[in-house]
Amino acid sequence: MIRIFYFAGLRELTGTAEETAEFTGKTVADLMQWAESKYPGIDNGAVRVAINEEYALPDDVLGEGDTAAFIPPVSGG
Amino acid sequence: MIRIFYFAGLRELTGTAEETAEFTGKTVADLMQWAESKYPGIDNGAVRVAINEEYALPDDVLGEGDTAAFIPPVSGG
Amino acid sequence: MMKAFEVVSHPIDTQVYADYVLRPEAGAVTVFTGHVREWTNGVRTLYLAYEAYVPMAEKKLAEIGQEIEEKWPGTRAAIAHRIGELQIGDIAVVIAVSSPHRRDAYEANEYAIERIKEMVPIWKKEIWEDGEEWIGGQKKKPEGART
Amino acid sequence: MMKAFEVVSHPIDTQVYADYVLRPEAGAVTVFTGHVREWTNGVRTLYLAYEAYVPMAEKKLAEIGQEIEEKWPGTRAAIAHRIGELQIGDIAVVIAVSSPHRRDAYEANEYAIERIKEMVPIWKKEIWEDGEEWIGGQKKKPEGART
Repeated sequence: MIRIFYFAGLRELTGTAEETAEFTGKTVADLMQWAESKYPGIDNGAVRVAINEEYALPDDVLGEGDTAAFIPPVSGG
Repeated sequence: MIRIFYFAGLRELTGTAEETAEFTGKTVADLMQWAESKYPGIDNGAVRVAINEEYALPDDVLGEGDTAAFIPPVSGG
Repeated sequence: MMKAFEVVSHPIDTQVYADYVLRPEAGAVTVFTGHVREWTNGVRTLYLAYEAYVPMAEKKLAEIGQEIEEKWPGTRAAIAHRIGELQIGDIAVVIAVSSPHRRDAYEANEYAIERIKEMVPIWKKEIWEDGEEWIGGQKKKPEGART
Repeated sequence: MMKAFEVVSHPIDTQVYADYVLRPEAGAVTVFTGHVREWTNGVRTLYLAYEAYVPMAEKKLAEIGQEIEEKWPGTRAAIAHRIGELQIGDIAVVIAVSSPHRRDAYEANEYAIERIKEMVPIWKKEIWEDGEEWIGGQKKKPEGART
């Protein structure tokens, strides 16, 4: 199982801040595809995924207990 | 009569912070020449003269009651 | 006790961060504060709401601090970003940088705010009289050439 | 009551100047502080003594403020310089600049310190263990190219 976080506009799109799913051994690309089918529009080309608080690449593989976060374009400052 | 101020290293060179002298109608260049003969070394090429709190040119003419100041290279900040 | 790179939910006291970076060898300190502005492109903001992925944001702020100390040796930095509801004039972010010489303190400070806007997971929602919107992708807005 | 451009003989409270420049349309505030440094070119400073031609210095500081508001419209500036004996770490000068956008706040602030070092009649004497000297002509030292 992994934990998945949604922030800002994506939290409003998904209607949830956090959920868990079975993605151990799968890739970030798989996760994105799953999210897009569950929450159409989330994969809008501007969203990044972080694994365990580091930006991840599409081919990165998720491990048991990992934390994934969908990061929309940031606007701090 | 005009008032003449000396600051920082020039005050230490002249041994005085302030004096008065008869320069009404004369130029800044005249004042500098007088100061150099009274305090050798004061006209070292780096000193500026201010009249009434504005930097002055050598040809500027002093008026009665003016304030002249010998300004060594500044080092504020 | 403050952390040198932190996300906070209380008003920011800039002095804490300026004091943190000061050392006997530092001749220059720059403190940048980003404030909630009332007007942006002709639209009046009532207030802002900031949200962060806090642990990742603090990690990324610390990374920016490390980048700065590598790029400008002898500097020291501290950064804090506030989250929650902020009113007009409130400080959203503070960046303090000290260095022996002033140029580095300016350059490193400006570098920090640019990097924050690129990669620190913090989001701003603008609330206007007639609506609200999460702001994103700000770094794509033209801001003049980098020096 | 502070003046926006002043020479003071007491410790500088930076908040006063930061508050002065803040307005609802200002999204960015930069505060630069110049501090007494312990080591300069390998020589240990015990303390500094600053002297100013006070009325002219305040006039010149105000002129710098005007130059800034003309060069970077929408900015507001405040500057204070301290005179007298200063210890290591003490603030000698504070420059606060606010502007709608951050780039102007950085640029205008750095412009101010360069101008102060060029033309404001304030002088620094360094006191070391084995002597003392009035410092002058600092702007001729290489500091890297102006941006």
